[in-house]
Amino acid sequence: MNAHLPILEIKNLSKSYGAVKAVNDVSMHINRGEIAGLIGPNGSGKSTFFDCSTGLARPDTGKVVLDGQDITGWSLNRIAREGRMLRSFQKTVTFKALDVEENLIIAGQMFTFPTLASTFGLGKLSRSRIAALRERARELIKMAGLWDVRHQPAGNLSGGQQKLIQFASMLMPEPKLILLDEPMAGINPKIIERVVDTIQYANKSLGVSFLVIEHNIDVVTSICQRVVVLDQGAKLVEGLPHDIIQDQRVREAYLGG
Amino acid sequence: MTRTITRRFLLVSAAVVSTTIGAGSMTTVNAAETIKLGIVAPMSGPNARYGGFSMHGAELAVKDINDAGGINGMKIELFNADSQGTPVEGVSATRRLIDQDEVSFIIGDVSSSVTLAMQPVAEDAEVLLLNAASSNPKITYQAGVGGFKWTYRNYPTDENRALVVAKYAAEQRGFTKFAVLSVDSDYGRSAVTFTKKYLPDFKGEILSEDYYKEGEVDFRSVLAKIRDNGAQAIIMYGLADTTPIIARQILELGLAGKVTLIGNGEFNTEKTIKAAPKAMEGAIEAAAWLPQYDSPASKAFVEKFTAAYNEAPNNHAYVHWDTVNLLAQAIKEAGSADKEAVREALSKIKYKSPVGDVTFDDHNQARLPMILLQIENGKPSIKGAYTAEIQYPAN
Amino acid sequence: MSLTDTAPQARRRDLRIPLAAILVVAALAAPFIGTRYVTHSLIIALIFMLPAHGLNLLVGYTGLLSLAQAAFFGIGAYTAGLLAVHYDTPFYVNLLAAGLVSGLLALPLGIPALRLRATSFVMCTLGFVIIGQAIAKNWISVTRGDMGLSGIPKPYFELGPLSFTVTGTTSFYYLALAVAALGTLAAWAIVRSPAGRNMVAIRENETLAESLGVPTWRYKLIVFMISAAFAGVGGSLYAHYLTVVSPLTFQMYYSTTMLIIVLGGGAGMISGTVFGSLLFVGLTEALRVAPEVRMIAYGFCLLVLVFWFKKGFAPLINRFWNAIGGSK
Amino acid sequence: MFSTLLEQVVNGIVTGSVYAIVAVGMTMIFGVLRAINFAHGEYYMLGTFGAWFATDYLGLSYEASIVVGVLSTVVVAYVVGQLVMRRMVGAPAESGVLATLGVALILQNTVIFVFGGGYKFFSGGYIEPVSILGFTLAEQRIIILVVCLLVFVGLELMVTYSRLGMAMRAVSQNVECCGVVGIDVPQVVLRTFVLGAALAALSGVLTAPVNVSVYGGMGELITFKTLPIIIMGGLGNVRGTFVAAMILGIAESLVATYIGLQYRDTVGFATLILMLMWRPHGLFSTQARF
Repeated sequence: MNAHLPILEIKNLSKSYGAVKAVNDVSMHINRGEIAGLIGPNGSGKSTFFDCSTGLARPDTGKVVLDGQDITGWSLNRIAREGRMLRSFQKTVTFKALDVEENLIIAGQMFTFPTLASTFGLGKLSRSRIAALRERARELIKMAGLWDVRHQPAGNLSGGQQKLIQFASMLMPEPKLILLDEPMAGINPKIIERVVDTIQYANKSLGVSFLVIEHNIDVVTSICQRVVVLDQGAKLVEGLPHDIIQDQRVREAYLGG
Repeated sequence: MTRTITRRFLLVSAAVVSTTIGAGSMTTVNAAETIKLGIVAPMSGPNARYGGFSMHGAELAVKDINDAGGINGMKIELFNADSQGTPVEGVSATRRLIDQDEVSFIIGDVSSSVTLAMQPVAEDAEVLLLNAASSNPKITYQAGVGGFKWTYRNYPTDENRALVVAKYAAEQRGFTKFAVLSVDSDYGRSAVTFTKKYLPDFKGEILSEDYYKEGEVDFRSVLAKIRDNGAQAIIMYGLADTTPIIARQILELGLAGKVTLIGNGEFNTEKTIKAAPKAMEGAIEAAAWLPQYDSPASKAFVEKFTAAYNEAPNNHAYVHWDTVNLLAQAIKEAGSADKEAVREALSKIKYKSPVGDVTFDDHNQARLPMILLQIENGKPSIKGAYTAEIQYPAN
Repeated sequence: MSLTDTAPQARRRDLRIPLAAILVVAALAAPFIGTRYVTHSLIIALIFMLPAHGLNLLVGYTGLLSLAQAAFFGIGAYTAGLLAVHYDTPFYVNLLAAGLVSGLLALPLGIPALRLRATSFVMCTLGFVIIGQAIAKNWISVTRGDMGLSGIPKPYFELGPLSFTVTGTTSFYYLALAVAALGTLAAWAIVRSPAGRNMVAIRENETLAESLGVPTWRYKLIVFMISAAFAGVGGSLYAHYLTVVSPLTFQMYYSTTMLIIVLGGGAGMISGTVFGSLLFVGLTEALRVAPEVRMIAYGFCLLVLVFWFKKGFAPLINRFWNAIGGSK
Repeated sequence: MFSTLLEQVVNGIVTGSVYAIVAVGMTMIFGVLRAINFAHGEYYMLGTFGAWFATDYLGLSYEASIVVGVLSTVVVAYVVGQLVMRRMVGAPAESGVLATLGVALILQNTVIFVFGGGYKFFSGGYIEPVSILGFTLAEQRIIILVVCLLVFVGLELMVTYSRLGMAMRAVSQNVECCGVVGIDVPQVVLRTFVLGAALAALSGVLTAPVNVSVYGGMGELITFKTLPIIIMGGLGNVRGTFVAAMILGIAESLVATYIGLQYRDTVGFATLILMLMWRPHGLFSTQARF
């Protein structure tokens, strides 16, 4: 693994749904240790781009290279498990019936027990590894400020708290890269701060790279080191956050969109 | 919330437990003076259409015997148990009759696979199992000298039936081209297997072979095929309630008078013939019994049954009625209701059934007269009664 | 009066161990307490417990509603029956073969079926039962068609000097108890393993599980196979106990029975399935007091279950278990 | 050769008509309730029993017995709808399976309990054969065919133009939104359910003269025939159900003719599984196209 290479490189990605070209020949990269932003008006193809990069959808053409490895066509779970690239969803999702601790343990499991057989308890004795998993889950719960509710079913908690569970979950497997789909959507400002803190902590202390889709321009400018703008399925501009918000084309795209 | 749910839970479990225990403690006091007889039959679900008649037949016989003062002064107490036509339920029903109700005699079941599963249970408990409606040859292959000492069958096997029908159809009616349309069950399949064994002797050939599933109502496709292949007779070992459907569809396809039904499936009842008189004309059937059978005992049975249940008895009703009477005579001859003694008596019995004498062979299979009839002018006309020894395969 | 608020706080003791001990003793002594009819009913409960455990893994843990259980039950019954009748193999061979054959057949059946969603999947699994019956009826050279396989010999073990045959209801009860206990243990081990947690994750939210690296497709397939193997093992007990296997083994009635056990006991709980099979058999047998209205009453019980005990009896068992657990 | 084929296709269409009338009710119920009704065939049975009772006990004409059969089923369906189906709005699939199985057991075995388990003969109807295209059919079958077409035309109109029809479409699209726009979802479920049961009963009464045998367990078989149809037709899709019923009817007829009658009951599920492998989402869109 070459430290100078980008952690993720997407080359000429295209995806059509019927006659609609949702993503048209988009290339971008994320540097190691970077927090990159992806913005664009509604319907500009951000989510499709995300889905195609993370294996939830299959791109028509193009290549996705993660840490020097071609992962085009890998399934979502394989990318997460073997590539350690995780993604969130626009809608907050947790395992609602399970408590916070279980949520986090599940998130870490496939990385502690990478083969199917080992999850069934075949092979090496796994009790100590489960204990380690639980230990890590508790640390992250503390960090996310969810300690008091750790035995509550996730579904009983507020939207913001569930969002935090989601973040904490994604940190369980010691990921290389996290793709966030509108992490600030529909949560109150207090939690926004908390989420921003968590992202920055993960980035600085744990060395996780990020790609963030976000509509909240303040958040984008405060955390992202570089921003890519999509419009009508194609890449419009790429640059530093404060340059981008001043860019005429970007303004037109948003207003005209 | 906690309280109510817990209370509800306790209530339900208490109800379940108490009914189970309650049922268990229902042992009758004067056990010595009653003969306990259990009936296992399908009483719920789709197969209830057979079980209902069985139960009524047995009930009627028990009532008559008890009204006449019982057997040597002993009354018969009847227990019924639902088999739903499935082996698991049948075995549970049998177990319950034996252990909870403490019956010494069981009559059942209609479905052969249920009877086969009941056999080892009865054998193990040394309870006399009389079968009155299953035709699977295996039941008596493995009974008597074949193994199960406590199983008896008072019902004809398919082999005799198949032979009688094939012989008559070929020799008296001159049929040589046959089509098979029988029920897809051990009864239909084995009767046809036996027919195939005998047909070459009569220069007969089978042009097409179809089996219908229980509850089938659409025979037009098969009948059209039979119309086109030119068969003279349809070999039908079927279910009683399907015969009128097939007869009507024969009529519908304009086949009436061109093709004749032969086999078994209550061709002879008034209602069946009325459903499609033209199609039923000339049909040949080998039956263990028919309602029009001209004997005082049989006529009295039909009359009483119709009066009691508001519907005419069918074959299942008759065989169960008859089997209760057979058992009663065996008990009378044994002089006691002791199972062992009754079993001895049954093996040696010469029972006068309404259709003729019944004896048992060394496989505990009844030698029953098979009545051959032909529908003539909308009425069954009896062409003879045949009894044949069953040949058992060498084990 | 509720069990939770009877004993005063200070005097609470953990009654779980004594209760568990009593239950174990009761299970072992059952044949000597009740009549043979009771023993028989318990055997039926134990036989159905195995496919129900399998179904619980599928419905309760992985969230896949399946009616195919009777098909695999039937396949297991035929496998064990055919081996016993034709090759006179010892019981454990039949049992393992039944589980293996059912489990392996679930692979080609599961691959197309598991691609389907919700209702289509349910109907597809029901189709397996219907088609299984048609095969059992028409593949006469192997299954003997409607004649069925009868006279399946009593289970025997061939362990050198320790060879013995299981005869009689009581002995069979212990055999069934041992198999069911092992099955329960296996099911318990599965749900307690990380795999069990992954199954629950799939039930709760398949896409989220997928995004966290859980290979959901492979899990579903494996659980489908395991559940079939459980059904197959149950089928082998069934074949040996009833001594007859006929195409009737493939019927929706058995599939729904297993579903009722799982849902009635409480889906997603091992103890729920154990309790459910006892409850179900207890109920159907208790209703025999009135044969004429038995199935009507049974139908009403199903409605009561659906509307008043939505989660089955599992929450009650849990609460009871915790209530007697004493104060910390 | 060709005439045999044509005859079998016509046979299949007649059989398909019977299935279609039963299945369309089931599929509409699925559309609004998202639950498979395992008791649907029981309403077919109830209709037949009602008509049998009317002709046999009350001595009414066949025409009058159609009315008695359908109305008595409507009454039963209304009670079941009030007590059970209404309460199943939003319930998980498992509950739906158990509750409708419970209803099936109750209905079937109550009829057996009241009328006795034995089979009855249905007399009445128009069973005389008529000749068309060189082969013969019972008049009753032509009636079935005509009624089936009328039912489907009527349903199309009702679903498109009537208030209930529009409400049904709305409920099947999105249950949550209905509450907001003031549609009483349980009421729509109840009405759809009663309508579906009435159609099943109508199908039962119409086929009684040609099927002759009447017994408590007859509904179960119809339920099993219709289950694959409603899946193939795209759950909740009325036109799709019609086409699927015809396909199944014809396929059954051809299998019975050229392969063997014993495989007939397997055709439905076998076709279904093959179709699902080819198109996992059904032949027709599940988006309720009422």
